[in-house]
Amino acid sequence: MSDPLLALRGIGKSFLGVRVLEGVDLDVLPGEVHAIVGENGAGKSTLMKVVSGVYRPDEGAVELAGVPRTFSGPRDAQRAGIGIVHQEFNLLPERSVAENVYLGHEPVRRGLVDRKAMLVRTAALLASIGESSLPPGACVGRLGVARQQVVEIVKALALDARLLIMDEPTAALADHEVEQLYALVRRLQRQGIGVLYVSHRLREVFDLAGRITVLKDGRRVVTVDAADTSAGQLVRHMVGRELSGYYPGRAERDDPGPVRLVVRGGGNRKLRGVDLRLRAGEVLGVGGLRGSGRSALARALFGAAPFTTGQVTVDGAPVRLRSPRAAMRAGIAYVTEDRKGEGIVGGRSVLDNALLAGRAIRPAWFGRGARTARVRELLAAVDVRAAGEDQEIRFLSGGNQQKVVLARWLALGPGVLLFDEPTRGIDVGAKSAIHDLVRRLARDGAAVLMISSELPELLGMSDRIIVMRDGRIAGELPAGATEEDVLTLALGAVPAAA
Amino acid sequence: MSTALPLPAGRTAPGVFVALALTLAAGWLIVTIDGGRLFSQPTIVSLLHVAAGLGLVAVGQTLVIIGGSLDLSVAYVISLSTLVTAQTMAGSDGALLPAVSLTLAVSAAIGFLNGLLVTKARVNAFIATVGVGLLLKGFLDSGYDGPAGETAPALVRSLGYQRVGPVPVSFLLLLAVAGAAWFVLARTRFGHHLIAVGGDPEVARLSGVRNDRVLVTAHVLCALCAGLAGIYLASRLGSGAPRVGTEGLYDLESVAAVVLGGTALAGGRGGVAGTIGGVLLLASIDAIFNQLDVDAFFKQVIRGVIIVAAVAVYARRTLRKAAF
Amino acid sequence: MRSSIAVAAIGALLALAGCATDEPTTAASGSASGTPGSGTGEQSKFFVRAEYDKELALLDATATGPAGKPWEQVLNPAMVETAKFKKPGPHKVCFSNAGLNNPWRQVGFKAMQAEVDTQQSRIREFVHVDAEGKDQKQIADINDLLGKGCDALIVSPNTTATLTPAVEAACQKGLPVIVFDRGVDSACPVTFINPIGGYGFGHVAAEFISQKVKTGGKVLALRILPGVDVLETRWSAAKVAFDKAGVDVVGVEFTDGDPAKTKKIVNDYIQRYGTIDGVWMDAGAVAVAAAEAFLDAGRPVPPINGEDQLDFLRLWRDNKLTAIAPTYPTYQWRTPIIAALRILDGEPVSSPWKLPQPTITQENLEGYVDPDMPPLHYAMCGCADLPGYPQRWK
Amino acid sequence: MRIAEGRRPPARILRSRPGGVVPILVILAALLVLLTIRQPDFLAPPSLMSFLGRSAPIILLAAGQYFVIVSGEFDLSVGSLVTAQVVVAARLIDSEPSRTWPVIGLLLAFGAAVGLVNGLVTTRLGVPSFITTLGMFLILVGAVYLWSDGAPKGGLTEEFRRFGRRAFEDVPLVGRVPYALLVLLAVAGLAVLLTRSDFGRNLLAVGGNPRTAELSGVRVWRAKTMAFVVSGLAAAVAAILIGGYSGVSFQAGAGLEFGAITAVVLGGVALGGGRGSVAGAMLGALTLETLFALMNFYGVSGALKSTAQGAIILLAVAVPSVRSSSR
Repeated sequence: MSDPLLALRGIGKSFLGVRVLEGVDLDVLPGEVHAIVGENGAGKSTLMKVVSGVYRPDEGAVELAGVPRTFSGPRDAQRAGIGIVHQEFNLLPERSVAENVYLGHEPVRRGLVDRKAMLVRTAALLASIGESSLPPGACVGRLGVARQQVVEIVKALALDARLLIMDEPTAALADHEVEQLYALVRRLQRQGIGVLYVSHRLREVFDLAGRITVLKDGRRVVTVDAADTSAGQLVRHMVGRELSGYYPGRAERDDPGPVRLVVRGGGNRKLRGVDLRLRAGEVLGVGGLRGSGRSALARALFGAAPFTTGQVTVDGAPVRLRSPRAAMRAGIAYVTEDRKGEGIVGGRSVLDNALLAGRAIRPAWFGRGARTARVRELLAAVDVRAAGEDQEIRFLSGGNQQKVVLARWLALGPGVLLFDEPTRGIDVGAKSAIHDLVRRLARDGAAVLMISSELPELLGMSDRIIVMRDGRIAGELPAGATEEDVLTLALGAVPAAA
Repeated sequence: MSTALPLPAGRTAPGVFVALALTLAAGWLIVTIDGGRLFSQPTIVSLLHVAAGLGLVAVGQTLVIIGGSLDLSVAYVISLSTLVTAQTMAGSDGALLPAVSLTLAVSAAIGFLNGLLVTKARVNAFIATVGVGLLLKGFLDSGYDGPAGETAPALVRSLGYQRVGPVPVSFLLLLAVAGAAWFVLARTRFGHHLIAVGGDPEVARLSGVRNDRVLVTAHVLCALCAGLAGIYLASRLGSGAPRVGTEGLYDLESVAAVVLGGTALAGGRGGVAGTIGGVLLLASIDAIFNQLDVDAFFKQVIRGVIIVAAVAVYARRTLRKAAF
Repeated sequence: MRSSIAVAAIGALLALAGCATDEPTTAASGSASGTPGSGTGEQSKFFVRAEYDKELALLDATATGPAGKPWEQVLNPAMVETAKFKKPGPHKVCFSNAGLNNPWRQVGFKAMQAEVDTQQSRIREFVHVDAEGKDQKQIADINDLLGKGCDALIVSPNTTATLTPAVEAACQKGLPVIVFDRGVDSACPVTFINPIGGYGFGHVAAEFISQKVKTGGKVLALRILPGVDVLETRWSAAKVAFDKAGVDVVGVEFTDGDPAKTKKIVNDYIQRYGTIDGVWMDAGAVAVAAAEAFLDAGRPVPPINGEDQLDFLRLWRDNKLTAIAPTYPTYQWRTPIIAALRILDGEPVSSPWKLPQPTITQENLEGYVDPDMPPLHYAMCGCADLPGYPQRWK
Repeated sequence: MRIAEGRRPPARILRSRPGGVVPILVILAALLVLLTIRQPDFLAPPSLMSFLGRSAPIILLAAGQYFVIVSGEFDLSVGSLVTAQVVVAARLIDSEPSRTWPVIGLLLAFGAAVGLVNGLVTTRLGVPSFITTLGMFLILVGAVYLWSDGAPKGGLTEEFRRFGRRAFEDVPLVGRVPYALLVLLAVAGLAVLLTRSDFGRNLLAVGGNPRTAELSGVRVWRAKTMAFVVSGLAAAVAAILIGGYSGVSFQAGAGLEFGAITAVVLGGVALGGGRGSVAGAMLGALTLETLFALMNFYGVSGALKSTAQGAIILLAVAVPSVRSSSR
């Protein structure tokens, strides 16, 4: 066995007296994919930031190839051969691929940026990972998400990274894109690059990783060989208990509620000929690749990017969903996939965030006390955990933020709930709490539409599944469909191609 | 995934030059009908002189705005620079180099202070530079009761009044400075980093860019440009003038010229070429209205409308681009 | 620094290439000699003893010229020959104006336009360029006007020192240049027209207040802006008077011409010193506000000076103030047109052309209060005989 | 909801919360102590009352500006709006007492209309508000000079002026209560009420994250436009008080926009939006006015005042931000 590329020895870190990391040991071998899993708040992100030089550890040492190093900043860590692929892409949409790849370490000739070299080298890097179709001069803002991810990875490779940190790299990818990423990671592995892979998705972890380290409350619980463990065991390590079942039960079959929402011939710039019926009490899953029109469907139903053709009726009455307000008035609520960007107001309190929609849609001078009381009840009902209702929401974990968002919508008593990736970036424990809530809402008579890129979630939660492709509904699947069924519809071809 | 052909990162010359051409054409027509001449040599010389003064400041302002910052202290830096220049020269050609160096050093120091306040002390650029402007204002108000010093005759002769055909030397200086700034943005690491910091400071930081250093440098360069503008004005005026910067509204006008040129106030997008277009557009409007003897107040109204309208047009374009 | 070398290099290169230049050959001159003051702070560098003495002497001089037309009168005339400028009319007269950004300049400019109207037969075109208070623009404006075939150029400089080179460049083109209001540091214009000037204004007001205030009395000096030459001159003359009279100038404050700020300052001074025995101001713009500050505080208005703006004159009359209003008459705007035509006729004109500068006192106050004109109109506009009066000024 | 253990920064008391009014209160108290040392009767009722009365306009402007800034925008046009209002009022009233009330109504409508245009251009045309309101500044100044031929015409009536100039006399305990102070208290009360209303809360959300607000049913463009309208209305009320206090002048509103923005920032409101309180903004304005009075009482040379002002602003803004980011 070769010497480790990276070794962490007893890393400890505190913020304002709160211990975030304590005595973490870890090593990564050349060509190894080492996965790190743990609930949100377990300290994964902080640990990654310590490795990539953003934070300096209070205790312990970071050793690279056996030499202890102290990084003065991200730049220093990069120079030492540590690359990081961020969960939220760190790219400048206005700049070209090459400019993004070489940002911070532009090749220089006689003191000036050598643009030609930059383009040539970027092209070479892209070719080396089998992405030579991507022009290095292209403007990053006009690339799709998957290709932006490629740029992000190339950016790390351009630094001759020996160690690559990947923080939730698949968060924004659809399933077939994840396959491409796997191929890429394996290629890197063969080049002897060590990968620190952080993910919530256990399937990926088992697909890729050689070893897995579980963090909990800032400490390392265990490091195991992937081959010697199971998902159930990992989850037990992460949450300290074994989750009985991933998904709550489905609606009773013989109890189909009345039709709540009907779309006929719905279309806009991203959608064509959408016909849809959504019943009270059911969870309708929406599958498909990213960009297939899943989110566009939810946004059209919520009036954020409205249908331009077709008719929509809610509870039998025709409605025009021209704006979120119109949709809200029709009893439709939307839990966005981009929680930080458009789900919460980070600097406002938990209570303000929960009251937001009610205040917007039914502004009032009187009776506000009753409304606030109702929202407080809902916050309790969804089991938000915070230091207090005055705490700024940005200090909450993703799962708790999502619960606040849910409370906001429940305060309006919506009949139709649209969930777009409701559990993205949420740790395992909170995830099943959200699942329970979704199911409970359906049971209480709400019509639920749920988009998910995670096939087990989609299959586990849905009473029916529609699959989107190229802006159309490619087909509908009953409960009990398989992952293969979904992929077949989503890709529009026999899945063997993947 | 998007199947659209990835286009190269856009660096097209902004529409301000189209507006400039249209303005000049329409202006020429109206002035000719009115019985005047827009493109007579003295008019062009005057136009280019006005453009040179504003342009020097605006080029510097472009740099800080691209970096996502702002400098509202430039008007006072200009006034101070004319005084430092003229007083150090005291009418002697021998003191030319020391005076110019001293002026630039003083300007750079102020830019450095602005930069430190914005980066290290994390004061919003608006407040920081207004505050520094107030500091300078107090110094100018208490220290000077009128024009002071005398610019070296050699500088007055060369930078102030010399021209090549209809083009004043000062305008050539502006072109040189603008060219240098363009070069810096396009071809130096600093330039690339500055655009990155303006586009997304977090991305820049995590890519290993030393944001603070970059922004401080941008502020120093901006103040240096304002200092150059001060030297030019000293060469034009023959002495230092403690109110020339504020009278000329160089703070707000330079920001207006920059945004007219298509540089986004939020940073990360834009360029020096557009700024020169914006400066020329403002100067042309000035010249045309001068020829027509239009009321200065009416001109101000028109100016306000043009600035807002131009930015609205840019905003429409980006909105359309961003839609879906 | 690199750029400075570049500047020098470009300059040298062009000098070698022998290109065209607009630069005047005669260098500007004229630095001020100061006299130290006391109690009121250091004397301004704008204070020139000889000028001061001359202006004070002019206050007592009698004017020559048509009676009742002070804009055509001259104090201590010193005629110069202008035969070389003689030209057949009608003429094109051009005017580079420092700005129109305050009521004084507005009232004056209207008088000038009206004067042009009365001379319609002799002036074929009147070109006006407004520099909007910017030195840099005025220099460019003058340069621009030189290419327009003007027969005479009138300049009202924004700043004396900084406009001198541009005016000299204009003189060299051979056309008659007439400067008024503020001067330039050059003898090249055919004549320089203005009333007695800042020393006279500041002196008259300060003398009045010093007389009314006992020795050791507390005087507050309110000034508009620092660094404006006319206003600096007024203040430097006032300093001399106050120092001589031994009054205690408790504060020198800048108001920015903002009446609200003025009232606040005066209020705080009243509170701080209990009483203020006199208020001197370098311009009339905020005189009303200063007086109101006393009225609002329920105190008598101390001896105060203003200018010939009607709002102050009305307040003075209605509240029976102890006041004086030295003036800087707006009728001087008529004179440059008259002078330009005389010069183009080859008639001799006085250089400098010193206009009388009347002072409004308790005795002649009634003659100047006009209930029909707007509050910020200047009584000394000399415009009652001009076409369009009074509508044009309303 | 459960109040959770751990996971929160514990030393909350030590961290003066960003957007809180504590720092500005400390500065204000310090200035008042310095002032009373020099002028012991400054805090006596008659002097204090008149000080508060004359400070009312800038406090009102700061309150108006607060709404715009907290929604994530700027309003640079308020100063020119005040000037325009005063000049327009004088010309329309033209010393005719019966026109006072109609003209006051008109001024309020004018202020709201300018705010509306600012808001619509900013939100509907996507022009950054810095540019929109800078353009509006140029347009208003130009237009008002153009309309009045460069010299204000007409005159204000005593009826109009009393709001800014006169006071209730012989009030027990305090003596004299300026009308301006009453107007201030009324408007300040309204402003506080407005920030606590659903509109005010949503405005904070708009400034904090406009996309979230939009997707929660807040009409962001409308909320921001309303904020500009509020600022325009505040400018109208301020103009009525300033016109009353000091009469007609082109200088009536000069520089007030910077004063108001500075005051708001001093009061702990974040430029960029989403944070701060209207009380802080108004305290910021009061602090600024106290600073000016302090300099008058200490006899700081007229010319050096701006230096002192600049230094104090920079210190007041820089010190807390350096402290809070010391991690």
